[in-house]
Amino acid sequence: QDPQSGGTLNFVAPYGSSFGTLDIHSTPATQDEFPAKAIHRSLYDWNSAEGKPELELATNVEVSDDGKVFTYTLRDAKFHDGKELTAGDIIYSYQRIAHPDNAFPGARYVSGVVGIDEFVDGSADSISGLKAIDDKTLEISYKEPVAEPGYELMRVNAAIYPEGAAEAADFQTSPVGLGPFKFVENIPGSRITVEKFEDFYEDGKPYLDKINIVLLDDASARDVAFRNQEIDVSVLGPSQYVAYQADDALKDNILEVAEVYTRHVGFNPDYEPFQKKEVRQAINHAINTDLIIERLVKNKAYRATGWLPISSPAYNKDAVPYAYDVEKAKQLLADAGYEDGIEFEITATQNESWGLTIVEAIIPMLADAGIRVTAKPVEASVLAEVVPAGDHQAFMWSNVSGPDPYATMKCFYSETTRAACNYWAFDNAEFDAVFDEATAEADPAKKTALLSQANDIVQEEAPSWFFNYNKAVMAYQPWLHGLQQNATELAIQNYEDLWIDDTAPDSRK
Amino acid sequence: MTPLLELKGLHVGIPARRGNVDIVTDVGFSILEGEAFGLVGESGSGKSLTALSLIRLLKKPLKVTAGQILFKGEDLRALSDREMRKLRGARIAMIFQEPMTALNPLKTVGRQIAEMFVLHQGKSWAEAERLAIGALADVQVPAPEERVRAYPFQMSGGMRQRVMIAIALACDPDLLIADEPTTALDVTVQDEVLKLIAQLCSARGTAVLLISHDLGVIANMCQRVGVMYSGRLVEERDTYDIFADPQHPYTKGLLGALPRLGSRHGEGGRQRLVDIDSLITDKASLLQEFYHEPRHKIRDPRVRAGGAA
Amino acid sequence: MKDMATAPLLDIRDLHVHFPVGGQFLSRNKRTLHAVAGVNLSLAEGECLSIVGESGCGKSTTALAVMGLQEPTSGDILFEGGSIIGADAPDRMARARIAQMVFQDPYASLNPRQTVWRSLAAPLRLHGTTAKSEIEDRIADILQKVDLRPEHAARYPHEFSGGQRQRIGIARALILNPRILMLDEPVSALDVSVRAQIINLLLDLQEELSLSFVMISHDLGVVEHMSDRVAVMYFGQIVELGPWSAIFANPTHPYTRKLIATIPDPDTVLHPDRKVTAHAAPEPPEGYRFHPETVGRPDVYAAPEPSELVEIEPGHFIRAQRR
Amino acid sequence: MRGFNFNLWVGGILTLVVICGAVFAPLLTSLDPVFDANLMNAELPPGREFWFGTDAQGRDIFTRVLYGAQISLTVGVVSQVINSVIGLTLGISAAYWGGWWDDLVNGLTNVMLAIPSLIFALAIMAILGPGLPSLLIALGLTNWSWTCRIARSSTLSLKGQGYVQAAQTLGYGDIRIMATQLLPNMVGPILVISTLGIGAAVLAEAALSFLGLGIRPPFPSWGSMLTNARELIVIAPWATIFPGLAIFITVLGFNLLGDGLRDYLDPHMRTREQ
Amino acid sequence: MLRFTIRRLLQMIPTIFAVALLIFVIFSVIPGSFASSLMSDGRTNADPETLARINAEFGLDKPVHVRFGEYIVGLVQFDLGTSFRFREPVTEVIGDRVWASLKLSVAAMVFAIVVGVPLGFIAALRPGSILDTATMVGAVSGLSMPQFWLGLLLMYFFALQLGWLPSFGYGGGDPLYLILPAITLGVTPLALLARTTRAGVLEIMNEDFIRTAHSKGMSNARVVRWHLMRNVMVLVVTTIGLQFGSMMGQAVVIEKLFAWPGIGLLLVDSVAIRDIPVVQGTILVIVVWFLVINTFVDIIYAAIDPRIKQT
Ligand SMILES: Nc1ncnc2c1ncn2[C@@H]1O[C@H](COP(=O)(O)OP(=O)(O)OP(=O)(O)O)[C@@H](O)[C@H]1O
Ligand SMILES: Nc1ncnc2c1ncn2[C@@H]1O[C@H](COP(=O)(O)OP(=O)(O)OP(=O)(O)O)[C@@H](O)[C@H]1O
Ligand SMILES: [Mg+2]
Ligand SMILES: [Mg+2]
Repeated sequence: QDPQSGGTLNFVAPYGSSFGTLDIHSTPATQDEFPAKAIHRSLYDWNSAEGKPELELATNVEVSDDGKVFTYTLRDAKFHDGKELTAGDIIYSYQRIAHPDNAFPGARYVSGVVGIDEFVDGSADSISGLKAIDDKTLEISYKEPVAEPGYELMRVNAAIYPEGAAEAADFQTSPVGLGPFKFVENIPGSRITVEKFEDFYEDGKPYLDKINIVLLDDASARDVAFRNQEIDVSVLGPSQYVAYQADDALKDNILEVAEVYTRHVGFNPDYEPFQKKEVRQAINHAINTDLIIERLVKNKAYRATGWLPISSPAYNKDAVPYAYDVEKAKQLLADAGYEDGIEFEITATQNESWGLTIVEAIIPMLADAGIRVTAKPVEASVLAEVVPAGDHQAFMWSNVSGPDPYATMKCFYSETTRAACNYWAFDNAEFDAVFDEATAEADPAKKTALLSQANDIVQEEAPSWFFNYNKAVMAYQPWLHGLQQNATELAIQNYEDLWIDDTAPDSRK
Repeated sequence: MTPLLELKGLHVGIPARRGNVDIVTDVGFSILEGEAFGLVGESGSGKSLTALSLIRLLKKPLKVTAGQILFKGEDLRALSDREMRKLRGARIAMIFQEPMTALNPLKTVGRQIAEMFVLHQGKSWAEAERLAIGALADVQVPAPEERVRAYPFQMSGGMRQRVMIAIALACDPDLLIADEPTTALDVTVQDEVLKLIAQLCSARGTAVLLISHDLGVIANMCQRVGVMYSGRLVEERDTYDIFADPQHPYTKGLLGALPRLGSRHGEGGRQRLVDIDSLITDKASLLQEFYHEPRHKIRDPRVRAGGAA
Repeated sequence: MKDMATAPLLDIRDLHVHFPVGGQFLSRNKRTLHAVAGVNLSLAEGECLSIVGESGCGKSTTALAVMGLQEPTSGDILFEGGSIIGADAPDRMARARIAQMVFQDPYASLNPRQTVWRSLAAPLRLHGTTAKSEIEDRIADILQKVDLRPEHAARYPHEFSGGQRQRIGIARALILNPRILMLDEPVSALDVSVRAQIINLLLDLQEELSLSFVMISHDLGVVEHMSDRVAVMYFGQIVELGPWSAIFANPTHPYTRKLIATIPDPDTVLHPDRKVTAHAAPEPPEGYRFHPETVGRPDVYAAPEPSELVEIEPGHFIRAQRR
Repeated sequence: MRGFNFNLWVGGILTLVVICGAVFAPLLTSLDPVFDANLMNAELPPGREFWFGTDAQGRDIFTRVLYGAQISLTVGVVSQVINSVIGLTLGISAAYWGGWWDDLVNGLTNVMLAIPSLIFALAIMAILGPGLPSLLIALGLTNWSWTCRIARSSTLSLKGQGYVQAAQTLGYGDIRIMATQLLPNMVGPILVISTLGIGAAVLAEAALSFLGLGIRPPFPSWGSMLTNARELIVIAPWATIFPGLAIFITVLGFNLLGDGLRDYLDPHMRTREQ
Repeated sequence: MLRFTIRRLLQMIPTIFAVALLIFVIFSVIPGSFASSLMSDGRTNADPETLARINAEFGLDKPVHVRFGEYIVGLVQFDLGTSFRFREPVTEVIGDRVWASLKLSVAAMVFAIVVGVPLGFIAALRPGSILDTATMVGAVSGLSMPQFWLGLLLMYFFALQLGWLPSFGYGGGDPLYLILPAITLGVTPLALLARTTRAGVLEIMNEDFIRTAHSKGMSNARVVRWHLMRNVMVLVVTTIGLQFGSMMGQAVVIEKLFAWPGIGLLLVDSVAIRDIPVVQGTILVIVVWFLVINTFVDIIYAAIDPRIKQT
C-alpha cells in the first residue's frame, strides 16, 4: 500500500500531563520531544531501521584523518518562516546551547568542541571550533578524536533554530524550526496542534495535514481513549500488553522494539554485604527472573544478561544469564560468610516496570534464600537525587544503555564518578584495563569487541541484579501506517513518515 | 349565654395501639366572650398542650384523643385543615413564650405583620405593609414607620413581644391564647406587656386565655383561673375566690409556697414557706379526691368587675 | 444586724468592670460597655445581702468579680480587710475557702459526666483531705445537710430533678466550708413549689452554719423574704441600699419604686390598696436631684454622670446628683 | 421513645465486620499477604481456592484485603487520634485562655482550612517520602482544624456553664479544668467528627496512593491495591473490585456510624424516628 | 455593605501570607530537585555540571531566607516567580490553566446544587419515607467512595461501554468533555448538599417561628415559601461556599484521572518534577480561591441574613 497524503493524527504524549517549555534546547524531558520532533530538526537523526545515527541536515560529511575535524555540506532546507538554512544557524544554535548563561542540557553535546572553554568562561564571544566555511559548509573541530558525533548531535535538544529566533519575544509561544510540521496552537495541559509544513525539505513529506499531540499519562485513561478510538497510538504497560494481545480487534496492530534501557537493582558497595561478589551473584541467582518477566511483566521485556542491551552493537549474543538456583544462592551467601542471610533495603519509585511492582515480586523470592528485603518508596525526582549521591543500600532503576556502547560502558570505568553515572561506584582493575584498550582502539569493530568483553566482566561482577531490557510496545489504530521501530524511544516517531488510510474515522479526515 | 370557647373532656396524648397514653386528662373549662381566663400550674402540668390542641398545632405524635372543643358552638375537631387554617390567626390567635425565637430572624417585622393581612384579608403587600405600621402603632412601638423595616434582632425582647401581639391581634381575633407571654422578660417590661395585652383586648372585646406559672400575673390579668396539676384541671374559680379561699390542697400549697411581697413582718426570724411536696403525699388520691369539684361554672365577669385590677 | 464597726467580712470598693465590645478586626465601632460602674458594698458576718435589678444591670458581673472569675477593670475587693484581687491576692486555693457560688441554672451547674460523689470529693482532695473515710464522712454530712440521702452520691446529675440538682449545687458550694455564699438567682429557674423548698433550705443553712449570703435576684418577693439588707442596682450602679424593711416600706429612688410597683403580686387582688404606687412619690434629699434618665435607659457605653449615695436615714442610701 | 437508629446499627455492624476482619485476619486466612506470592497463580479469577481471586503478583486478594483492613484501620484511627489530640489541645486551650493564643490558634486554623488537606498531605508525603509513618503524620497533621473549631466553640459555650465556673472557684487548676470539666463534655461531637474523620482518612490514603504517594509496598493497603490493579480492570476486574468494595464498606460504615452517633447524641437531629 | 466587603477582603491578607510562608518552608525542605527530576526516567545519565548550572540559574543556591524575602517582594507585586519547567512567569503558566479548573468547578457545583438541594428538600418534607431513606443512603454512599474509583467506573461505563461521552481530556473546550469529570467531582458536594439541605429543613421546621407561621393560619406550602426557603438557604449557602471553595483542591485527583488541564493537574505534575515556583503559586491560587469564595459567601450571607452586617 502506498502512502497517501492528508488527514489528522491524534498522537499521544504519555510521559506526563503537560508539556514544558517549547524551547526544546532548554529541556531534556522526553515529554517535550513529542512536539519538538514535529517542529524541529537536528544535524543528525536516528535511523531506526539501521540502528545508528545518520546525517539529516547535511548531505555529506568529511572527516579529517585524525578524526577531529568534521566538514558538513548542508542541504537545502527552509525554516517555517521561509528562511533558508545556513551554517550560521547551526553555529548560533550550538552556541546558544553551550552559552554559560543558559543551563541547557545540550551543553555537553558540544563540550568536546575546540574553543568551548574560552566560550564558557567568557573570554571568547564564540566557539572557535565551529566555523562557517560558507553558507552551506560547516566545519566542526573537536579537541579529541570522535568516532560518531551523531550520537549526540542527533538529539532534539540540539535542534537547529534560525539565527536569532530564540531571542524573539514570542518564540516560546510560537516556535520556528525546520521540522515537517508547523506549530499551530498549544492548549496547555491538553494538547499541542501542528500542521503540515508545505516547504519541508523532503519531497512529498509529510503526509499528514495535521497532528494533535495530546497529553495522556494515565494508562487506564489511555486504554479507554484508545479503545474509544479517540487516539491513534497508545503506549502499553504489561497488563495492557496482555489484554491487547488477547483481543482480536487489537492484537494485529502492536509495534514492539527492544529499547536501549536496562532495568536492574543496583547494589551499593558502601553497604557491607555488597562488597562481596558472592552476595551480589547470590541475589542474581535467588530471583526467578524469567518467571517475573513472563508472568508479571507479561513478556514485555527481554531477559537481561549483562548490562548492554540486545539492540546494542556490542551485545554478547552468547552470554548466559544467571540461572535461578536458590540452593546456589544460599551456598554463595554462606561462602561469603552470611549463613544467616542478609537484609537490605531497595529504594525504588512507583514505576510498574522498574519500580515497586518488581520489588514486591522479588521480596518473597529473596526471602526463600534468606535475604530479607524491604522497599523504600521514593518519588522519581528523589531517586535521581539519592542514587548519584549514593544514599541508599540498593536502588531499582531503568538506565539508558545505548545506543552508543562506549558511552554506556564508560559509566563502569573507575574514574567515572558516582555523580556522573557510575552509580555502583564500580571499580575493577580488569575492567579498567579492557576499557582503556577500547578507548585507544580506532577500529570500530575491534572497539566493539573490547566493549563486549568489558560487558562480560560487568556481568560476572554483578554490580546489579540484571533484570531486563525494555520491550517498548505501542498499539496503533489499523488505519495508521509508517511507524518506526525506534529503539532509543519507541514513542518518539518521525512524524513525516506517518500516514493514514481511508479506513480512518471521519474525525481524522 | 353560650361561651366563646368550651372544652369538654379534653384528652391529649400519644395514640398507641394498646390504649392511649394521655398526658392531658379530661380537661374542661369555658371562656366567655371578652373574658380573660388564666391557667396556672407547675411546669409540665399540660398547660401548653391544652392550648396548642385548641388550634391544632400539636406536634406529632401528640394528638387530641378525646373530647370536644367548641368554639362559638362549633366543634373545632370536626373542621377540615383548610377551615382550621382560616380560623387560626384570624379568629383564634396565639402568642408564645420566647419572643426571641418566635419571629423569623430574616424578615422585617413589618413583613411578618403584613402577612396576616395578606393571608386573611386578601390585601396586597403594599397595602398590608401600610396596615402593619398601624398595627405597630397600636402596640405602642415608638416610631412605627421606621420600626416596620427593622429586623427582630434589632429589637429588645419587650419590643419583639409587642410585635408578636401586633401579629396576633392584626385580624381582630375573638380569642387570644397567650402562653407564658412574659416569662422571658424583665419585670418592668413584663408589666408593660401585660398591661398592653389587657388594654388592647378589653378595648376590642377579645377573650384571652392566659397561661402562666406566675400567680401574680394571673391575679392581675384574669377574671377566672384554672389550676392544672399533672395533666388535670384541679380547681377552676373566680380569681378573687381562689386567692381568698383556695379549696384544693394543691392550690393551697401553691399559694403558701410563694414568698409574697409584704408577707414578712418585723425584724425577727424569717418564716419558712409551705412545702407543697410535703402536702402531696399521695398524688393519685389527691387527684381523685377533687376530681368532681364543680367545673364549667360560668359567671358573668361583669358581675364582679371590681374583683380584678 | 451585726456590728459594723469592725472590718466587714467582704468589702467591695468602687468596683468597675468594663467590657470591650464590637472589637472586630478593622471595625470602627469599638466601644466599652460599663457593666459595673463603681459599686461599693460591704457584707457583714452572718448577713444576707441581696442585689436586685433588671437583667443586664451587672449583678452577675459583680458576683463573678468577687469570685475571681472576672477580672475587675478597677476597684478593690477586700476580705476581712485584706485585698483578694491584684498582685498580693491569695491564690485560687485560699480563695476557694473564702467564698463559693450557687448558680442560677441547676441544669448547667453540674458536670453531667461526673457523679455527685466525684463532684464533691474532688474539691476535698484538692484541698488536702485525702483520707477516704474522712471524705466519705464529709460527703455524707453535707448531703444530709441539703436534705439528700447518702446513696444519692453515686448518681449522675441527669438522675435528679431541678430542685435536687440545686441542692447538690449548694452542697458543692458548702463542701469547703466557705465563709461567704454567692447565690446568683438560686431559685428563679425552679418551679414555685421547689422554689419554696430551696429558700427554706438556704435559710436553715444560714442559721446552722452562720453563713453570709450575697444573693442576686430579680424576684422581689424572694428578696424581701430572705434579706437583711437590699441593694438595688441599675445599669452598673447601686441606686438604693438599705435594710430590707426600709427598702420595701419606704422605697425612695424612682427606680426602686418602679421596680416594686411592677411586680405582679397576687395580693393586689385581695388588697388593692397596698400598692406602693398608692403612696406619693418622695422628694429627693435636700440639695440633690435624681438623674432625669433613671427610669429610661442610660447609655451603658459611656461612663455614668457623677452622682453619689446619700444617706437619707441610718443605713439607707439613695443615689442622687448634686444640684 | 427511641426508635430504631438505622445509621447507628448498620454503621456499627459494618465497622465491626471490618474490625473483626482486621483483628482476626490470621485466623481467617492461612496465607501471608506478602510472602505467599506465586507468580504462577497470577491473576486467577475468584474461585474456591482464592475467594477474591489473585493479583498480578499471584497473591490472594482475600488475604490482602483482610490484612489491608489492619493498615486502613491503623491509618484511619491513628491519624484521627493525632488530629483529635492536636485539635482538642489547641481548641480547648485557645478558647479557655483566649487572648493572643486564641488569635494565633484561630489564624492557624484558618490557614489549615484554606489549604486543602489533600494538598497539604501531598506535600508532607513528598517531604517524608511514601510509607506508613509518613502517611500517619501527613494525615494526622492536616485534618485537625474541624476538631479544633468544634473544641473551641464547645469550650466557649461550656466556659460559661456553672460547673466550669464552680470548678474555678473551687480552686481547680486550668489544666485540670480542661481535662476533667471541659474535655469529657465534648466527647459526643468529637466522637462524631472523629468517626467521620476515620472514613475520610481511609479515602485520603486511597487518593494519595492514586497520586503515587501511598504506603510502602509490599504491605497491602487498599489504596495501593486499588491503584495498582486499576490497569488490570479489563483482564482482572476482581483485583480492583474487592479492594474498592472494602474501602467503600469501611468508609460507609464509619460514615453511617458517625451519623448514627450524631442522631443518638443530639436529640435535635433525631427526626428520622418520628 | 461596601465597608463590610472591604474589611472581609483585607482580613484575607494575613492568612495569605501565613500560607505563603508555610508552603515556602515546606517546599524548601523537600527532597529531590527540578534538576534531578530531569534525569529521573533514566534516559539521560547524571551530569553534575548541568545540575549545578540549573540550580544556579534558578537561584536555588541562595539561602532560604533570602529566597523567601525575594518571594514575598515578588508576591506583593503579583509576581509568583518563574517556572523552572516552562521558563515562563508562574502567573502565566497558571493563567493558562485556571480557566479549565474554573470551568470544571463551576460545572461540578452547578450539578451538585441543581440535583442536591432539591433532593434534600424533598427528602426532608417526607422524613422517613422511602425517598428520604434512599436519598440519604445514596448520599452517604457517594461520600464513601474513592473519587477516582467512581470516575474510573463512570469512564468505563459511559465512555467505553456505551460510547456516549469522551473519556478524557479537554477537547479544546467542547462541553461534552466536561460532563464526566464534572459529575465525578460533583458527587461529594452533591451528597453533602443533599444532607445539609435535609438537615437544614428539618432544623428550621422545628424552629419556633415556623410554629408562629402555622399559628397565623398559613398553609404548609406558604410556610415553606415564606418562611422556610430563605432560612434554609442561609444554611445551604455556607455548605455551597465551603464546597465550592475547596473544590479546586479536591479537583486534583479528578483532573489527574481525566487528564483535565486544570491547576490541580498542574500542581501534581509540578510537585513530581519539583517545579517549586509553580507548586507554590498553584497552592496560593487554590488558597486564595478558597478565601475569596468564602468571603463572597459571607457577603451573600450578609445580604440574606440581616444579622451579619451589623457586627
Ligand atoms: N412530644 C411529646 N412527647 C411526649 N411527651 C410530651 C411531648 N411534648 C410534651 N410532652 C409532655 O407533656 C407534658 C405537658 O407539657 P406542657 O408543655 O403542656 O407543659 P406546660 O404546663 O406548658 O409546662 P411549662 O410551664 O414548662 O411550659 C410534659 O410532661 C411534657 O413532658
Ligand atoms: N464577657 C462579657 N463580654 C461582654 N459583655 C458582657 C460580658 N459579660 C457580661 N456582659 C454584659 O455586661 C452587662 C451586665 O451583665 P450581667 O450578667 O452582670 O447582668 P445581670 O445583672 O446578671 O443580668 P441577668 O439578670 O440577666 O443575669 C450586660 O449588658 C452583659 O451583656
Ligand atoms: Mg408550656
Ligand atoms: Mg445574671
